[in-house]
Amino acid sequence: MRYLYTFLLMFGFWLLLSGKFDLFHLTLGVISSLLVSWMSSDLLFIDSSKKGRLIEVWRLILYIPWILKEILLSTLHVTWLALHPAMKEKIAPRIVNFKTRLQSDAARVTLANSITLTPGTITVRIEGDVFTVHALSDKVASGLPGEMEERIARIFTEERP
Amino acid sequence: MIWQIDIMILTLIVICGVFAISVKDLLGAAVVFGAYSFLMCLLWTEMGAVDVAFTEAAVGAGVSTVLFFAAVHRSSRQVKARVSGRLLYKWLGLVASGLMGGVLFYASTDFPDWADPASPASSHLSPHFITQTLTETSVPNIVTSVLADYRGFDTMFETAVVLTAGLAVLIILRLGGCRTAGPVREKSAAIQTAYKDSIIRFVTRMVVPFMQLFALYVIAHGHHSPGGGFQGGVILGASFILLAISYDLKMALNRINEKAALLLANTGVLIYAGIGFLCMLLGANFLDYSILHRILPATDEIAARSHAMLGVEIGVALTVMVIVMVIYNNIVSNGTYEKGL
Amino acid sequence: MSNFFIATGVVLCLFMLLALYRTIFGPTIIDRMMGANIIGTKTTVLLIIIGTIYGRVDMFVDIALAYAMLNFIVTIAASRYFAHHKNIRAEGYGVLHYTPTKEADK
Amino acid sequence: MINTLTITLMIAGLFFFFATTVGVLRFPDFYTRMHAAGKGDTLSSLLILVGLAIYNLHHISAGNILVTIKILFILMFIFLASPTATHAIIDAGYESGIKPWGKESNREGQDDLAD
Repeated sequence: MRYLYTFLLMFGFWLLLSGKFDLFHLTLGVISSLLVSWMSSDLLFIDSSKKGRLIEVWRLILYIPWILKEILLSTLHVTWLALHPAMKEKIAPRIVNFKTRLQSDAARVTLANSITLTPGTITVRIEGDVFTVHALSDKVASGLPGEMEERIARIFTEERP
Repeated sequence: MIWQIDIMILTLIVICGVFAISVKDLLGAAVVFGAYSFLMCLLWTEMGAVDVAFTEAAVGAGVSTVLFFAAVHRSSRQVKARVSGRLLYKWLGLVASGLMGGVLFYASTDFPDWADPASPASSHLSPHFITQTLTETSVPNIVTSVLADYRGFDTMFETAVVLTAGLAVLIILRLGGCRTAGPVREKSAAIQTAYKDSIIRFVTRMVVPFMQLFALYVIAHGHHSPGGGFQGGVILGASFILLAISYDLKMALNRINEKAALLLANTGVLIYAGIGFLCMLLGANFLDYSILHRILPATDEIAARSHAMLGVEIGVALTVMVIVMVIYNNIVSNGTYEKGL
Repeated sequence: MSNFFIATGVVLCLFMLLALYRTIFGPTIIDRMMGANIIGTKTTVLLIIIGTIYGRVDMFVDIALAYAMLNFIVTIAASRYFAHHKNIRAEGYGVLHYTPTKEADK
Repeated sequence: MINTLTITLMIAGLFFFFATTVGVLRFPDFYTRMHAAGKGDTLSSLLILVGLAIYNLHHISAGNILVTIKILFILMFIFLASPTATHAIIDAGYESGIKPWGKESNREGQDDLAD
């Protein structure tokens, strides 16, 4: 089953890349997609039995505007700090640990990358359930994980504990 | 050529070049050299040499930097300070290299201007390529047709050189005899096992299939856009290297083990030479593809050349992909295939 | 419009010079990696700007894509090096406590 | 109209790139520099590339739309890869035992588990 999914995804990607729709190039595309789905179909979809992937993708797309806003805020924050003459008084970097309740890899990676992209925080590592985060100041450190984990838990439909 | 950007990039490149030599920390030098390659590729694109830029991006900026890291990983990171020579010799060396540089600089004034239509290089052969390629081979990208058809002999031996390089790495690193009993057969841990750095692994998993498809696209569309067998092969090999880096070597070796890899590498060269011999068997010159229209269905002489070029590109891609992988796997594990980066 | 793109390219190069300072003078190897990563991302952007100036973005966009991918591989490879070697500076293996006041790395 | 939009986006991108590069030079240790590098890089590339993608739609044709999609694909890739690269570099630094810069008062409470 996952071969089929990978093949369809890859062929769609090929059509976007190629932009040539004559028979010869389409045949090459089919061959290439088959090759890739033979070589690495176990990478994209790990358990092919899982349902509701499309809904997750759709919710992820809806998540993008919010994260874009966060990136903008975060860069403004860093910009303000970087150009501030007394920058060293403004920042108080520290390392924070917190536990997450997200289970799946996809959700955790989304959370980690979102944390990296939001103001004043970078994910350093994930060990077991514990996220290690470097924060620029106490204020942002106390706000973790906060609203973001809620949102991501809703995307990946993980029930609350 | 856009001279404003040109000057800026050149300045950056010279700075990078000087410091890539003078940095004493070898890992740091590798990083600076990577930046140098990135900028070099930018310079090629900016001068309009798109295919060269693609090769530089794939080989120089991508794979060779990774190979440097692998080599530093297996050897030492420090430069041995060597106290050598008298001061006189150092001065002599400086004077000699300064003179040589001066002579080269003086000679560079004799070069024709950039893209000068009256220069010897572009007054004899180039007009033929530029005006006739499309009618003779029906391939819009002139560089591809020059490399794979007009100068096909050259490219065939380049592929052979790549194969030889891979074999040389194998021979040198295995001098003490094969340290493992044949190719690794044990499975690596399952993909979904929770690792410590699950972020990198997850992103790798998502990225690698797209990378492989992109590489295949580059190979298949060498006729129409920059790229071709060599660049696509390197990107394919790089995707396996990425797997080997972020998981472990066994992950990559489970997909293509050493035996299969070397078989594929030789098959690549064989495809290239085989197409050449096929032409001979049909009664034409070696690598004269136009004769192939007799056995390829539904083609005339021009289309046969185009299709044969695609076959040749696939051969090149196979060899290059596998050799890049073999070189990385051997350098990073010192020839034992046990632990990667 | 073309002049604006050229100016953008030149300004980008100037800022890359700033990032290059970190790449060259460190002080730690990780600062160099950071600088190289910035340069890599910005060359991707610059490639597309050059493509726009020439009016042939369709040719340059493939290279830029390959570039972004390979930049990613290089960064991952460089960072994985430290999973095996904990030495952050070239001299004095095992220097663990790094103080930012020590700037010299020559 | 399209030109104004492109120019605005690209100048904003350049500004953020400049500011964060200054941050990369000025911040006291590499963790804080990484904040500047990772975020500024992502956003400034994003803005400039979106500007170019919009400019590319000047003459609407099938080829141009495909090119725009490809630029957006590069964007998506940067979006995915840039935070990951940031994380990889900062993890490498943490692994090799660099202590983060901080005022003395913050040094103690580093290992508290706030869940």
